[in-house]
Amino acid sequence: MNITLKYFSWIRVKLKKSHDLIELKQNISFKELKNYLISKDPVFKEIFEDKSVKYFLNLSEIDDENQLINNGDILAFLPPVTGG
Amino acid sequence: MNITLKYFSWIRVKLKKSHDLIELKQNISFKELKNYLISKDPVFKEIFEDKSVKYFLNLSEIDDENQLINNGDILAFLPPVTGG
Amino acid sequence: MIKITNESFDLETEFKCVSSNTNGAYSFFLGTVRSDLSSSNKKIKGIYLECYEELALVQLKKIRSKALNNWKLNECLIIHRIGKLDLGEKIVLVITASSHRANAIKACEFVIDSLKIDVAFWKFHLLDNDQKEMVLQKSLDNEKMLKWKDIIN
Amino acid sequence: MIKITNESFDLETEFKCVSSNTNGAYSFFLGTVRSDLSSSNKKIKGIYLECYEELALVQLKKIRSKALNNWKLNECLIIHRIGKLDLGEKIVLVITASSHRANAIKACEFVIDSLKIDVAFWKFHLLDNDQKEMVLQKSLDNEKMLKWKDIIN
Repeated sequence: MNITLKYFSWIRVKLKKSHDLIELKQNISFKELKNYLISKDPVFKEIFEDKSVKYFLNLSEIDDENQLINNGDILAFLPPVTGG
Repeated sequence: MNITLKYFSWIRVKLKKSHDLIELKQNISFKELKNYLISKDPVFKEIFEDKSVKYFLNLSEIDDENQLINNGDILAFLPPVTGG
Repeated sequence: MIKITNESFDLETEFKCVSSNTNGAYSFFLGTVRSDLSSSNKKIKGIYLECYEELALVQLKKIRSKALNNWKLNECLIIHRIGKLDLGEKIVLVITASSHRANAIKACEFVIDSLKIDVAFWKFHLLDNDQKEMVLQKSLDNEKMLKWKDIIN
Repeated sequence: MIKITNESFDLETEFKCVSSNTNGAYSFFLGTVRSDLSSSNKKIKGIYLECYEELALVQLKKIRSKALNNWKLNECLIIHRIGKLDLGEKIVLVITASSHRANAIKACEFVIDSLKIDVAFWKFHLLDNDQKEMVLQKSLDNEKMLKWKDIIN
């Protein structure tokens, strides 16, 4: 299955890209995805340790680490917003 | 001496005029002027009995009935305002 | 900037009068002629605004100074129409300009609340038969103003 | 009416979009690019606004609905710019329209307070050397938002 990761603000700057398309063999939870990403690139450890970052799956905020991620899903990484 | 009276809102409507120029022989207090006006036209009794009406002498609100009125002064009669 | 006028005004033009790079926040209040009912429950045709202009200018200057000082504004503009106005027309505009939004917003509310009970304007409904009906002051407006007494010197 | 755009807008034109004879009161909040200092105390040249547009639209719709319902507004317009903006340029406009002023004013403040902490926009200072410096969220904005929790469902 394929999922899209979208990066914003300092996370985008840090990763030097605005998005990633990743392929996985099976559905996984958000928690498992976090471990998977950290194993691929340790910079994700820093991101996930920052408690001010919010995660939105298909435009809804994730409030449960065990939430399942499905084929075609879009996961966005949102640092604290500063619009207005 | 001459003084100008300016009428607004329902007072203007009631008196059917927006101002009066009155001639007096000597300086008088606001209190004396009130009695003088009532003696000339009883409709002033109704006006002066309405506690919501404010009086401005030369653009400053009168807060003392004994305030003296001088030649050339402008006395305005202001019902509660309703702008904005 | 204070104007009492019988002509309408353009919001973008008035904004440009107070606009500056030192401001980050502007709060506007705009009052217009609402399709209202007369005391006999008939639709009004418009309003007529009477004004004691010399006094109103003095009163508006005082309110503006209080707003500028109490909320450290960079600018404050007040425009008030007089004369005959149709339904939907602009009556009053207040713009406050500040570095940050909280001050601009509070000051703007203070100016319009003050104007409603402290400035020499009188509103009349214009009725079908060309008659004028006096609009009464709202007790709510007086109560709202009391809130500011503790805040403003 | 919600717009996310990289083009500027005219206040009079936007007002006409929400204008109606049933409204008597409009409250506007306008945020502009203030001549600010970077973290190294140098004057900024402008700002850059990043946005997750699909999400921001959903978030703005929610805020707008809350404002409309809680303060019985007749209309609520929100425009937010994205991309590169020069000093003095307009960033954000909120207009609330209501029969009476108290509701319009409160609702407008709620919308801009909510937008500041709940919508997917990110601001960067543009510096002399074409570098971007991230603007940090203000803790004051978060505190200000807490005030609304008791008022809004």
